[in-house]
Amino acid sequence: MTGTTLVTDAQNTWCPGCGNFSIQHALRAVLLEMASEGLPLEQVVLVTGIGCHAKMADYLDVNSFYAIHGRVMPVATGIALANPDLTVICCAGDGDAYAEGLDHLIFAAKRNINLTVIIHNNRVYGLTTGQYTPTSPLGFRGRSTPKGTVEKAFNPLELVLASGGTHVARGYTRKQPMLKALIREAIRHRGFSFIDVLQICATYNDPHEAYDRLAYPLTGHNPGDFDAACRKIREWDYNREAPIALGTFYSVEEPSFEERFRLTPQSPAEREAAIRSHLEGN
Amino acid sequence: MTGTTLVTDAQNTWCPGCGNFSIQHALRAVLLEMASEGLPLEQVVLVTGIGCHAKMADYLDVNSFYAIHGRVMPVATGIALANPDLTVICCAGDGDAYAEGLDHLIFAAKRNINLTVIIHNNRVYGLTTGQYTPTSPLGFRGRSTPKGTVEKAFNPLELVLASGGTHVARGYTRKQPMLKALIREAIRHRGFSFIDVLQICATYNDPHEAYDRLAYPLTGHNPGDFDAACRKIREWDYNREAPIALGTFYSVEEPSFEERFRLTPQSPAEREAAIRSHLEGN
Amino acid sequence: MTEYSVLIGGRAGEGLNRAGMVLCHLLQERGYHVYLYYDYPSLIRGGHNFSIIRASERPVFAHRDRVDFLLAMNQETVERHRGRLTEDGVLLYDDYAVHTEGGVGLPLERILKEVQAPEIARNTGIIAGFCCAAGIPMETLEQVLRREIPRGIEANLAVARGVYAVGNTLRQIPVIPGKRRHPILTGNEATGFGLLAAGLSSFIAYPMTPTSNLLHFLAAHADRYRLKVVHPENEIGVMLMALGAACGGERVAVGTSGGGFCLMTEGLSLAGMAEIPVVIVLGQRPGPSTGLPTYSCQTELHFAISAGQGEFPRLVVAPANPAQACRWSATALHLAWKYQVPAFVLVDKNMAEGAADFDPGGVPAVAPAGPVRWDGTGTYQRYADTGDGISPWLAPPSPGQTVKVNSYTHDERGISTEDPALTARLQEKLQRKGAALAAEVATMQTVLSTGPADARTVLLTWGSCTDPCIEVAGMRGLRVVQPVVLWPFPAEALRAALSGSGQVVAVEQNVTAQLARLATAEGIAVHGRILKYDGRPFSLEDLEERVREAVA
Amino acid sequence: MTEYSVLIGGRAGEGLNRAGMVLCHLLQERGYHVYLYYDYPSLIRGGHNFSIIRASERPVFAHRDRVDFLLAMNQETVERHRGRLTEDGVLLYDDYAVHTEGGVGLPLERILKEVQAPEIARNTGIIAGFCCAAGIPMETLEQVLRREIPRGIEANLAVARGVYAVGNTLRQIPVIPGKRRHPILTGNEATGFGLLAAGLSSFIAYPMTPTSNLLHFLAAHADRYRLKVVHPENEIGVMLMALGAACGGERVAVGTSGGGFCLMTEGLSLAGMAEIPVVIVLGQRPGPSTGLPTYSCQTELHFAISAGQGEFPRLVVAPANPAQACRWSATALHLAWKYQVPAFVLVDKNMAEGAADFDPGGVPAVAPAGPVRWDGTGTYQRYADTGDGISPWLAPPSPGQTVKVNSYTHDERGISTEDPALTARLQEKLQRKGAALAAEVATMQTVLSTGPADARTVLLTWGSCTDPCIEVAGMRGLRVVQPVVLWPFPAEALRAALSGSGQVVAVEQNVTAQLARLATAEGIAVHGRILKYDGRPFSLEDLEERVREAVA
Ligand SMILES: Cc1ncc(C[n+]2csc(CCOP(=O)(O)OP(=O)(O)O)c2C)c(N)n1
Ligand SMILES: Cc1ncc(C[n+]2csc(CCOP(=O)(O)OP(=O)(O)O)c2C)c(N)n1
Ligand code: SF4
Ligand code: SF4
Ligand SMILES: [Mg+2]
Ligand SMILES: [Mg+2]
Repeated sequence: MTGTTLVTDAQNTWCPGCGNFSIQHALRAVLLEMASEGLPLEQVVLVTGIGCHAKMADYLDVNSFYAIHGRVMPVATGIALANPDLTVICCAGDGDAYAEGLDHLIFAAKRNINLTVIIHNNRVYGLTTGQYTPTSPLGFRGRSTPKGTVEKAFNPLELVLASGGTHVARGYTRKQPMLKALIREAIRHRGFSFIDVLQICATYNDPHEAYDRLAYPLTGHNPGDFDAACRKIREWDYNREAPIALGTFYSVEEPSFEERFRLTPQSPAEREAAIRSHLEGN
Repeated sequence: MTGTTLVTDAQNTWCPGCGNFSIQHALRAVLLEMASEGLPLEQVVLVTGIGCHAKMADYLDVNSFYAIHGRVMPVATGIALANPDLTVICCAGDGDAYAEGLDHLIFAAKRNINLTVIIHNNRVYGLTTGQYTPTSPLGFRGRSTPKGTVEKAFNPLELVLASGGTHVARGYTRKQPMLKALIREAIRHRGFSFIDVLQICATYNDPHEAYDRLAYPLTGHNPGDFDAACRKIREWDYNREAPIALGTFYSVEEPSFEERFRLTPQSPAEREAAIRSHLEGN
Repeated sequence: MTEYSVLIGGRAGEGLNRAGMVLCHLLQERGYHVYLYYDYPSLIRGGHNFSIIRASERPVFAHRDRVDFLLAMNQETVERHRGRLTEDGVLLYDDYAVHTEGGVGLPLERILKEVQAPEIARNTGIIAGFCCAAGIPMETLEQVLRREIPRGIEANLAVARGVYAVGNTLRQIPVIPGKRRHPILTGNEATGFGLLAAGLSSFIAYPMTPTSNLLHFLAAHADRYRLKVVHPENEIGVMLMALGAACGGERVAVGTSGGGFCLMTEGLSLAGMAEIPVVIVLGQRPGPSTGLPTYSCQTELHFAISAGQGEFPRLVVAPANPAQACRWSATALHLAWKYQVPAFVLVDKNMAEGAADFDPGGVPAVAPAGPVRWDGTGTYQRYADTGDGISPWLAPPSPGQTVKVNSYTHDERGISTEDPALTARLQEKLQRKGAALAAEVATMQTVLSTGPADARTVLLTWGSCTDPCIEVAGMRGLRVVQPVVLWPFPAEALRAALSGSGQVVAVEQNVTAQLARLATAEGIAVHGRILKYDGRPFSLEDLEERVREAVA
Repeated sequence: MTEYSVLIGGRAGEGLNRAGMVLCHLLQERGYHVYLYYDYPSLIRGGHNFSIIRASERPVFAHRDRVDFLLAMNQETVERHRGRLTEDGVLLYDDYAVHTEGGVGLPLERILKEVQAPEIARNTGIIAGFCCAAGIPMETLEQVLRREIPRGIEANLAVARGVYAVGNTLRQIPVIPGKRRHPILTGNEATGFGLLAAGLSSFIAYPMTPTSNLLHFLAAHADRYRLKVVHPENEIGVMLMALGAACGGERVAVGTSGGGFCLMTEGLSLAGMAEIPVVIVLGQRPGPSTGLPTYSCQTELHFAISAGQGEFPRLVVAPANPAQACRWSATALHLAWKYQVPAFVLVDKNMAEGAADFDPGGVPAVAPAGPVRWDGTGTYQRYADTGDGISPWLAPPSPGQTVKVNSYTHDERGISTEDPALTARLQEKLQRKGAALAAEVATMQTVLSTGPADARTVLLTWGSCTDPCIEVAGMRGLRVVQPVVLWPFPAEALRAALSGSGQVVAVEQNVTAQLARLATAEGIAVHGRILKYDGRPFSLEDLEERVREAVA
C-alpha cells in the first residue's frame, strides 16, 4: 500500500486486450475514490481464486488472500466472521465460482454475508487454456469439448437470486463507467452483493461483438421488485442471443450473517473464570 | 431380488413413525407396478447417500450403490453414462443433496441427465442426531444451532428450476397415493426428474401438523408453463407458513445428457487398429 | 484394587447413554474413579445399545468383558450379555420387557403406571434397582438425579422410590473415602476444554461421528465463552472458512472424521503453504469409506501425516484419554499458532465418546500465548525469511501495511513467483520451521513410559489403546511406551524410552500396524503386533489373552 | 555419442511448444532420437517460455544446460540463455526483436512482410534459420511442415524460403542413417495410448496442469476410440462419476494433480471399501497448494500411498518416460480391474509434458483382460469371500440378480453390517486381496537396474529423475536402480537390485526424500540424498556435479 496507486510492482501477465484490465482499473478507481471519502484502505481485504482473474491479488496493493480454485467464498466468509468491520471483496472466476465451488457461492448468498463478489465471467477457463465453463453457451468448443458442449449454460444471476442473494447485478468489461458504479454500489451494500461481470478473454473467448450489440443498461427498473428482477434476469439465458441488460437487478437490505457473530473476545482471566465455573457445574 | 416383494431381509431400523417408511412403500409399489407392466427390475439401480434415508439401499432388493454423503448425483450420473438403458433412481437426504453435495445436484439438473431424484427432505440431519439443514426454517434449533439458525432456508425447487431441471415436483410422506403417482411420473420422465418429498422425522423434526394444515394438491396447473411453475414454487419459501402446493410444478422434454454418450464399445481388434492407425499419423 | 463393572443395555433411543452417565455419577459418589464405554450402532431408534461402567479405586480408561451388575432393559440385553456376569454377579431387569430365569425382575411397568411417569423414566427405574442392589442409599440417588437430570425430576424420583420400596441389597458396593467429586467428561468435552484453555475463539465443523459431540458441546456453551461456532455447508467450507478466520485473527479449530477430513486436505495443503494455523480434531472410526460410523479404530495416522499435496510441517498429537486430550489439545493449539502450521488432535471414537471422571486441575492455565507478532518496523512482509522460518504475524487492518496471504510459491511479501531460487528458498524455509517445531516438541514429554524401567518386554502403543495396555502390563510386569506426539515423529525419545528392551510388541487398533510402520521407518525394531480391527476397543481380558500369546 | 542440443525461446503465446515439436521432427529426420523439455510459466501470453530439444544417437529423456544452437525470438531469450552456448555454438535471432553482438540475425520482419505471412510464421522463420545453419535441406523442412502444421502451410513455406535465400550452413548436423521415423509423444499422450491399449472406455477429468493435456488428447480423439470423455463440475464429481461408471461397466480413468487429487481422496476410500476399480493419473507439480503449477516435482508419493480414510489395497506405478508410461498405464488399468482396486499412474510435469520419439512397438497388445466375472451359479454376491479376496464381478442388469455396492462395512451380499466378526473378516478380505496383488506384482519387473552389476555405488531414483541418472551414472560407471512400482512396495526386488552395493544415494525431486523414506521403512539403507526442489528437472551437468559431490 505504497500510497495512492494501489498497484504493486508485480509484473502484469494478462494478455493484451484482456478484460481483466478493465476490472482491475474499475476496482482500483473505486477503492481510491472510497479512500478519499474516508474508507481506511487497510480495512479492505481482497480474496481471489485461481485463474487469470485471480492475479488481481498480486497486482493490487491491498490486503489479500490468494486462495485456491473454487474456494473464494468460504475464505472470505471466515475473514468477515473474524472481523465484521473489514471490507471483503471477492474476485472469482466463472470456473472458480460456478463450477469448482458453486455450492459455496450459493451458501454465501443464502447467509447474506457481507461480501462483495465480482465474478470475472469470461465464460471459459482462461489459465488452463480454454475449456468450457458453466456459463459457456451450448455447443461451446473448448479443449475438453472439441465437438462442442452438450449441456446448456446456466444463468448465474438466476441461481444467486434463488439462493437468497440480496444484491444482484451484471456488468461488462467494455462499459467501464458503469462497471465502476456497480462495484461501488456493491461494496456499499451491506450484505451479500454479487456482480456477474461479462469479461472479454482475448485469447480463448471474445464475444465482444455480440456483447456490444446486445448489451443495454437497465433503466426504469425498480431493484426492490423481486418479480421484475426475475423477469429481467431471465431475458438472456447465456445460451441464445437476446438483449443483455446491464445494471443492478435486485437490491434489498436484510440482516447479514457476520453481524450475528460480532463478539468481543474473552480476556484470559474471563476465560479462566468461565472454564472454572463450567467445570464446577455452574 | 427374490421375486415380488422387493424387500431384503436386512433389519429395518427407522424410528417408529418415520416418513421414510412411506417413501420406501411408495417406491416399492411403483417399481412392482412398473415391473408388472414390463420394466425388467434388474434394470433399476438405486443410488443413495448417507443418512437415515439412505438405508433404502439396504432395504430394497434392487441393484444399489450405497454411496457417500453428498455424492449421489455424480455416482448416478456415472452409472447412467455407462448404460443409458438403466433406470437410475436417487434417494438422497436434504443434508446430502442440499448441503454437502449441492453443486452436484445443480449440475445434474443443468445436464438434464436421466435420473429420478427423490429427496427425503426431513429438513434435518437425522442420522447425526438433529442438526439444521439448508431447508430448516430460519431460527431452527438443532444441536449445532441451539439458539436457532441465523440464516433462512432456501427453496430447493427454485434452485433446481434455475439450474435447468426439466421435471420438478413436491410430495409429502403423509400423502401416499400422490407420492406414488409423483414417483411414477418422475421415473417415466426422460431427463432429470426431481421430487422434493416433505418427510416427517419423528425424532428430530415433525411438522406434520403444519404440513397437514397447509398442504394442498396442485390442480389446474400447466406444468409446461415456466412462469406459472415459478409462481407456484415461490408460494412457500420453506421459512414462513404459507400454502404448500404438492404435485408436479414443471415438466418439459429436452435432450438428455447420457444419450449423447450412447456408444458401442470397440472390440479389441478395432481398438488395436485404431491405435495403429493413429500412431501411423492417420 | 477394588472395582466393579456395570453393564446397562437396551434399545437405541431410550436414553441409555444418559443412564450410563448417571451410573458413573452414582459410583463416583461412592468414592470410585469411573470409566464409561458406550457401544451403539449407527441408527436413531431400535438396535442394541449398551454402556459398560467401570468403577475403580484408581483412574482407568478401559473396560472389562466381565461385569458385576447387568441391567437389562430388554430381552436382547440379557441374551447378548448374560455370559459376562461374574459368578456372584447381579442381573436386574425390567420384568415387563424381559423374560428370563434367575436375576431380579423389577416391576417397572406397574411402578411407572402408578406414579404416571413417562416411558423414559424406565431407565431411572432400573438405576434405582441397581442402587438398592448395591446398597446405595436413596438420598445419594436423589442428589445425583436432581443434579444430572433436573427435567421431570419428580416423576423420576417417584419411580425410584417405588423401586426402593420393593428392592433389597444384593451386593454391597462399599464406599471408598477420600475421592473429591469431579465432573465426568467425555474425550470430546475434555478436548473442548483444552482448546478453550488455549484461547479458542472460533469453532467450525460439519457434523460427523465421533466428533459431532465436540461441535454440540461448543455450540451449547458458545455464549459462556463468547465463541463463534459455525456449521457450514460441508467440510471444504469448514476448512477454508477456518483458514479465512485464522487470517482475520481468530484462534480456530475444526472437527471431523476421516471422510470429512478427505475434503479438508486441499485446505490443509493451503494452510501449509500460506502458513496459516489451524487445529484439526480428527476422530477416527473404522473405514474405509463410511465403514462403521459409531465404532473405533486407529487408521488415520499415516493419512494425517501425509495428507495434502507438497511437503510442509505439521503437528500430530494422539491423546489416550480425556486428561491427555485436554492437555494436548491446548498444546496443539499453542504450537499451531506459534509455528503457523496445521496441528492435528488425532482421537478415536473410544477416546472421544468414552467418559471418565476428570480432575479440573488438569486443565492448563489460560496463558495468552500467540504467534510472534510483527514489531511494526519497516514494511510488513507476511513471509519474511527468518532464522527459524517463522515469519511475524499480522492480521489486517494495520494502517499503511498490506498483508498478502498466498497459495502460490511466493516471495517474502507474499507476491507469487516462479523463480527457481526463491522456490527452493521457500521450501527450505518451511523445512526450517518444521525443524524448529521438532526441536521445541523434543523438549516436551512426547513419549510416555509406564511400568518397570527394566522390563524387557514393552507394549508400544498409542491413543485409546494405551490405558488397556497399562493395566494389562501392570498385571504382567511389562512396560508400556506411548508416543503422544506422533509427528514430528519423536524418534529419539522413543529410542530412549525403548532402551534396554528386548521384545517390542505393537498394540494397535488397525490392520497394518501404523505406529509400528512409523517406528520401523526410523530404524526402531518392532517384534510383535497385536492388532484389533473389528471396531471394538480391547477389553482387559481380550488384551491380556493376546498379550499372553504374543509374549510367549 | 553424437548429440546436439537446441534451445528455442520467446514469449508465451507465440507457439513455442509447437515450434519445439517441429524441431524434434526435423532432428528425427536426420536420424536422431529426440527429447523435448518445455519450460513455461503459468500464464497465457508474455512471460518467458523456452524449449530445449536434445537430439542424440541413443534414446534419451534428459536435457543438458549447454546448447549447440540458441534460437532467440526475443531479447530476454538471449540474455537468459546466451551463457548456455557451447564454444562453437550458434546463436540465431530475430533481428527485429533482438539486439545483440555476435550470432546471426534473421530479417524475419522483412520476410514476413514480403510474403504477407501472419505473425505466428515468425517461428517458422527461425526454424528455417536453424535448418540452414544446421545444413538441413529445405525439402526436409517442407516435408515436416506439411505434415506437422498443415494449416497456413503456404505462408510458412514462403517464409522458410525467404530465410533459406539469405542463410548459410554454420554447423552441420550430420545425418545418422538407420532410424525409423516414429511419432513424437509427450508423456501424457503415451499414458493415453497405454490406457487405450488396456481397453479404456471412459475418461473423466477436470483440467489441471500437468495432466490437462491428457484430457485434451483423449477428448480430441474420442470419436476415433468411441470413448466417453467427460469434464464435470469439479474433481469430487470426477471421482464419483468414475466410480459410478465403473460399476456400470466402463473401464475408466481420471486425471488430475495434487490439489484436485485432494478432492478425490474421499472417493478413493470409497473405491477401496466398495472394491471399485479406477485408474488415477496423478501429475505432480510443486506445492504445497497452488505452488508452481507449470513446473515439476516428486512430492505425492506418500500422499498417494496413504490417502483416504481406512486401510485398503492400491497400486502405485511411477513411469520414468513416455515408453514406460505407456506400458505401465496399461498394466495399472489391467491390475485395477483384476483386483478391483484403485491404481495410480504417478507422473510429474517433466514426464507428462516432456516429449520424445516413441516406438509404436512399445504399445502393449490390446488383450481383452478384465475382472473375474460371476459364473452365473446360485445367487450373485457382490462381495463373495474368496481365497484371494477377489469377488467375481457383475455389472447390472442381470436378470434375477441384484448387485449391491456399499460404502459401509458390509456382508458378502453388500448389505450393511455392524457385526464385529464380519467387520474383521472384511478387513482381512481387503488385506488378502492386497497380498494377492503384491504377489502378482512381484512376478513383474518392478525394479529396473541399469549399469554395471558390480558397481558399488547406486543411484536410487524414480520417475522422471531416472533417465538423467542413467546418463550420469553411465559417465561414472555407477548403477541406477529405479522401482517403477512403488506400492505394493517391492521391497524384495529392491533389496535384490541393491545387493552388493556399498553406497546408495537417493536422487529425487523433493525436499524430504520420499522414496528414501519408503526404502528405509523396509530396512533398506540409503546413505546419501541428492534432492532438487526448485521445480526444474536435473540437467545432466547439474546432476553430474551433485553426484560428484555426493559420491566423493
Ligand atoms: C482443485 C483444482 N482443480 C483444478 C485447478 C486448475 N485450474 C487452475 S485455474 C482453473 C480454471 C480457471 O478458470 P476461471 O475460474 O474461469 O478463471 P480464468 O482463468 O478464466 O480467469 C483451473 C481449472 C486447480 N488449480 N485446482
Ligand atoms: C463427508 C461426510 N461428512 C459428514 C458425514 C456424517 N453424516 C452422515 S449422515 C449425515 C447427515 C444426514 O442428513 P440427511 O442427508 O438430511 O439425511 P437424513 O439422516 O436426514 O435422512 C452426516 C452429516 C459423512 N458421513 N460424511
Ligand atoms: S487467457 Fe483470457 S482471461 Fe487469461 S489473461 Fe489472456 S485474455 Fe485474459
Ligand atoms: S431420526 Fe428421523 S429420519 Fe431418522 S429414522 Fe428416526 S424418524 Fe426417521
Ligand atoms: Mg473464466
Ligand atoms: Mg435429512
